[in-house]
Amino acid sequence: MNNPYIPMPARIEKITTENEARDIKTFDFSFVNNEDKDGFLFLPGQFAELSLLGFGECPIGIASSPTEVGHLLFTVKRTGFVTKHLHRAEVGDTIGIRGPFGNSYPLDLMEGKNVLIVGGGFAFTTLRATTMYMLEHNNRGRFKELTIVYGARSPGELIYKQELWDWEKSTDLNMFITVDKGDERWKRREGFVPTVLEDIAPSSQDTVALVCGPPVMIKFTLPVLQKLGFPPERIFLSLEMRMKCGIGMCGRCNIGHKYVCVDGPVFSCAQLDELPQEY
Amino acid sequence: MKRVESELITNVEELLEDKKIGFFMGYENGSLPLRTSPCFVKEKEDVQRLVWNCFCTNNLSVYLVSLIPELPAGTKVGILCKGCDSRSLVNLIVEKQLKREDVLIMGISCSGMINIDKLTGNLDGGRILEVEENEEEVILKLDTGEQRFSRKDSLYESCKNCTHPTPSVYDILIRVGEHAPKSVCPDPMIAKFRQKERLERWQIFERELSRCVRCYACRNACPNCYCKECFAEQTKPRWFGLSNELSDVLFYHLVRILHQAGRCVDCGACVRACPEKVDLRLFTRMLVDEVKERFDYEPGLSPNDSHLLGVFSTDDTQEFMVEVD
Amino acid sequence: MKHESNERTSFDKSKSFEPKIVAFLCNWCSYAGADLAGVSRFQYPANIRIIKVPCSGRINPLYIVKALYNGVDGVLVSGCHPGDCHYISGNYFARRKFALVKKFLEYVGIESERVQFSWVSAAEGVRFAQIIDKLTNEIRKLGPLTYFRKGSTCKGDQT
Amino acid sequence: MERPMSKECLMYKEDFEEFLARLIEGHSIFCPSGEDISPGIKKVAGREQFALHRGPSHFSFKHYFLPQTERLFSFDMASNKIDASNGELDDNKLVVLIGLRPCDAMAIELLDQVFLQRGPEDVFYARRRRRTRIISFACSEPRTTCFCESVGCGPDAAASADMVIFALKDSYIVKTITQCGEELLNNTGMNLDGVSTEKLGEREQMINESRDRLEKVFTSEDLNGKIMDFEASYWKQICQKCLGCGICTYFCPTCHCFDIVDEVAGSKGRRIRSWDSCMYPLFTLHASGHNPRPTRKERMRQRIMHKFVYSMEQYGRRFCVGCGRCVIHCPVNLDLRLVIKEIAEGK
Repeated sequence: MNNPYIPMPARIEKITTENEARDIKTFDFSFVNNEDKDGFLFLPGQFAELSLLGFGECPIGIASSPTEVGHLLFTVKRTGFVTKHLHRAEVGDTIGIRGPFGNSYPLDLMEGKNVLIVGGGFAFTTLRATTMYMLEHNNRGRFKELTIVYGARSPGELIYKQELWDWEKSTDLNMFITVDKGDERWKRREGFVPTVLEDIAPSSQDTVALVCGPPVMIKFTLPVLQKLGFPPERIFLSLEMRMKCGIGMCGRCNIGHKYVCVDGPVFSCAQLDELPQEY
Repeated sequence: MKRVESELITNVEELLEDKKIGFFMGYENGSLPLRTSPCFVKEKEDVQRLVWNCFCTNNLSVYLVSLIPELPAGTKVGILCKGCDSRSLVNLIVEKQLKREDVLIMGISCSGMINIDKLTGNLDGGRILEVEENEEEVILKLDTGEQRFSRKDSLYESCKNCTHPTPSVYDILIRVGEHAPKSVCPDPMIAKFRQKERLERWQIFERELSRCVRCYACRNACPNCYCKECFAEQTKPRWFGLSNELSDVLFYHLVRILHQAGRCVDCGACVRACPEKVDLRLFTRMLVDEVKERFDYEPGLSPNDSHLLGVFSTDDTQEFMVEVD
Repeated sequence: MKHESNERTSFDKSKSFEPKIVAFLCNWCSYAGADLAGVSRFQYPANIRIIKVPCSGRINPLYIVKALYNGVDGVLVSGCHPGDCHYISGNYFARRKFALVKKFLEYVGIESERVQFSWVSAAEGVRFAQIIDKLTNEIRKLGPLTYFRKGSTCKGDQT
Repeated sequence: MERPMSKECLMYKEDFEEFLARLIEGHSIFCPSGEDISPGIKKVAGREQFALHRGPSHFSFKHYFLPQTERLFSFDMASNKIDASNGELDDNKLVVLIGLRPCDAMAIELLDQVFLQRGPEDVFYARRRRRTRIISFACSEPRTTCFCESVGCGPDAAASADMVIFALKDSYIVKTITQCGEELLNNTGMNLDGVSTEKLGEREQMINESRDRLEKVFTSEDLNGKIMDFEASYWKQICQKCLGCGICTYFCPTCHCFDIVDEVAGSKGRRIRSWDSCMYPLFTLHASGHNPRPTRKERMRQRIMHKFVYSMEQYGRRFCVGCGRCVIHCPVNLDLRLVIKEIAEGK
């Protein structure tokens, strides 16, 4: 009976600061013990609890795809007590990881369909994992057309910039990047994600939509998707809740009878409509 | 008590009729014998639920600070206030949490609340059918007979040492009995505790609070504890640990009681709310006596008092300062 | 405080108990008094850890209890003499608060020498050193404050 | 714990004394302390310390299995080492909890669902639960606040008990429920005779008597019929007088929510798990400041919906055993039974 609360040690291999405000960093981990590495099998959309001894734990989405061997990326914004101290960690420090927890995006449902990804701000982490998973050469064939609409408040706030530019050039997917307000060097599209989505108007025919972003973006994106004809059971949201145990016991992350850490974080709009609107 | 109840009900009906108050806060019969429960009366037909007896123990002014902002502007709240409740209410006005015109105070001169534990000591299975009370006695009618208790010695400690049974500030006053305010006699229990040895005092403090399960009922029942974010719930920084280890529990109680210095009116709501029967009054009452003796100040007597720790005087005594000869 | 004097006192620490004392010094008077004591080489025990605060009025009883909870054996709060306060009335308000805090902590059973208050002006370097000396001896006699420190009473750790 | 054919035998007063004495030798025994203060349960050293009390004990037995504070592991921040050795228990003797009422026994059965059956097994809970045997006493004199019948429990419910004892006037009927219960009885080596029909009748009568004393507040059909309406307006009115303290959740035998926090002294520290309550503001406060349950109305609604609606979908069981502790200890006498009745009548 191993104690589910003991974190697995992992070394920080690389830290990249993602935005100009320097409060979003991506950490690249490698497990110290190999059996942890082999045991950590996850799918895009899942999350893990990052544990700093002496400060606590925080639930963060896994930003890398299982296909990126040798990399385990977590993108963390400095907001709370634990994330503040995580941002003080340097390369070579060891922190703890517990997980993987929660369910992944519905890869089987997405099989053989078009996929529309709508992301906003720094919530693009698990969506990046899904994109990398789908772009992987022997996975790409399983999915039809891939459209990504990703936006942030300002050009500086865009994360994974290098990969965004590469995806824009690649023919495997059509990438739309927007910012709420550009600056003088910004040549691409400007405008809120929901309005950009409306202009592009991807067909909802045989398409699954994955949405993840700040609550205000979701509030305005859902009506657009409905207008485009997406049925609730083919729109998927990844929710954020205060979590402590991650294994459905500490009782705090429930929406109705569903626990976000065990039955989520990915829910279809159909499921969410049945649950009480308390999230 | 029936006269008082009918007077109370007619008053409230009048107030509700000519829209003087939005709604009225009083007491209704609880679901358990010997218990009452706060009740919020809006419509006329609910007014019949209002009661008055020697078990109306909750301090209703604890609801005011969170309730009034939610009401439409200009609605007045009627509140039934015993002597101590009205002092808590006035203290809230002094601390600018409440405006006098938002509240219509229906004062009731109180003859002391009965401590239920002293009545239910030896019921051994008997079910309470009915309760009667008069000036000297409280009579319990059980299915296994009758039990009489003298009123004076089954009062709560805070009611035994009550200094202001009649509200000092009110709009309407219902007289229950002649109770002139007495001067603050230092509570004999506190005086006795002071004589004890230092170590014994600490051990009593530790033993008394070792039962605390940190449910925070003492804080949530106290009208003075209205902070939006209590120090006990701050996470940046977290002042003390979450375990029920004795040092965490003592930290919480020490600081909470210190926050009552010059504000506590000794209504006893914290002692009544505690499920573990911790006698917090042994510590909170000390500050009440200290403040009276040192600064001759009693909180909550008039809305235009100034707050004890909000003012100073140049000739405050400072005998406790370190002096070097 | 010269560096080597620190070495000397910490050397004989292993023999006798050396109390840890936190001193909240008001920036305008007491801290300047402490500075004067140091500049003029007045010797006083190195047990105090000085925390500079804008005024003695800034001290919330929460900080005093937090210091004792974190394992400190004594707390001193020192400010300007009444009347000299840079903020005119900071120490007057503080005086009322300290009177009640001191009486309450004493009443509850914490030795009264553990939490002390004093007025030290910027010119009283000598007096500051004497106060610290007196304070440290008193607390050294009392021994460590073990009954309130975090982790001292482990009721919570049931297996 | 499979349930073989239960064996019933009769014990007279002296047999019962002997039975207890033998139990105390072989096992470490805990029973309700009977005082009205926490911890509410105590270790029984001698026969005289065990006494039967009316109705459920002051504090539930939850905190024997799920202590208010529990060390998950210790660590040293300097060396980043984790020490998870939770130290062997004081002695590997079997622990026997005796004197529980059926409602507390059922509460432990519900906690088993959370910590053993649903997700990954909780190591700490499982370790204690596996070495504990439960002897519950049928309830002969329920309190005015008891309503176990209305939520599917009863004065003679077995639930998680290994052995149920019916205390009659001058004798006891011992009924073993599980295999472990039977072993427990056999280990004491008492050879007891069967139960005469006359004694069975006496037991029936005692149980029916205590059933009549139980207040019929609402029937379980009431609950099923009236699925609690999340958007209903009565929630605001019901929760108006709630003070938002944590008494009802800490005293409830089935409330199991906990918080995980690190405590550090110098470079050494420990990660602890301590009770938490959905009635507290920090329970669901996000780091961004958003709180899905900002006011007491949402929190009270969550507490009641979880126990009566959500738990039906998660575990197929109601998470209330009708012990009445939340009714007794509420400072404003906010009675859960009246709340349920009002909701059931669709007020």
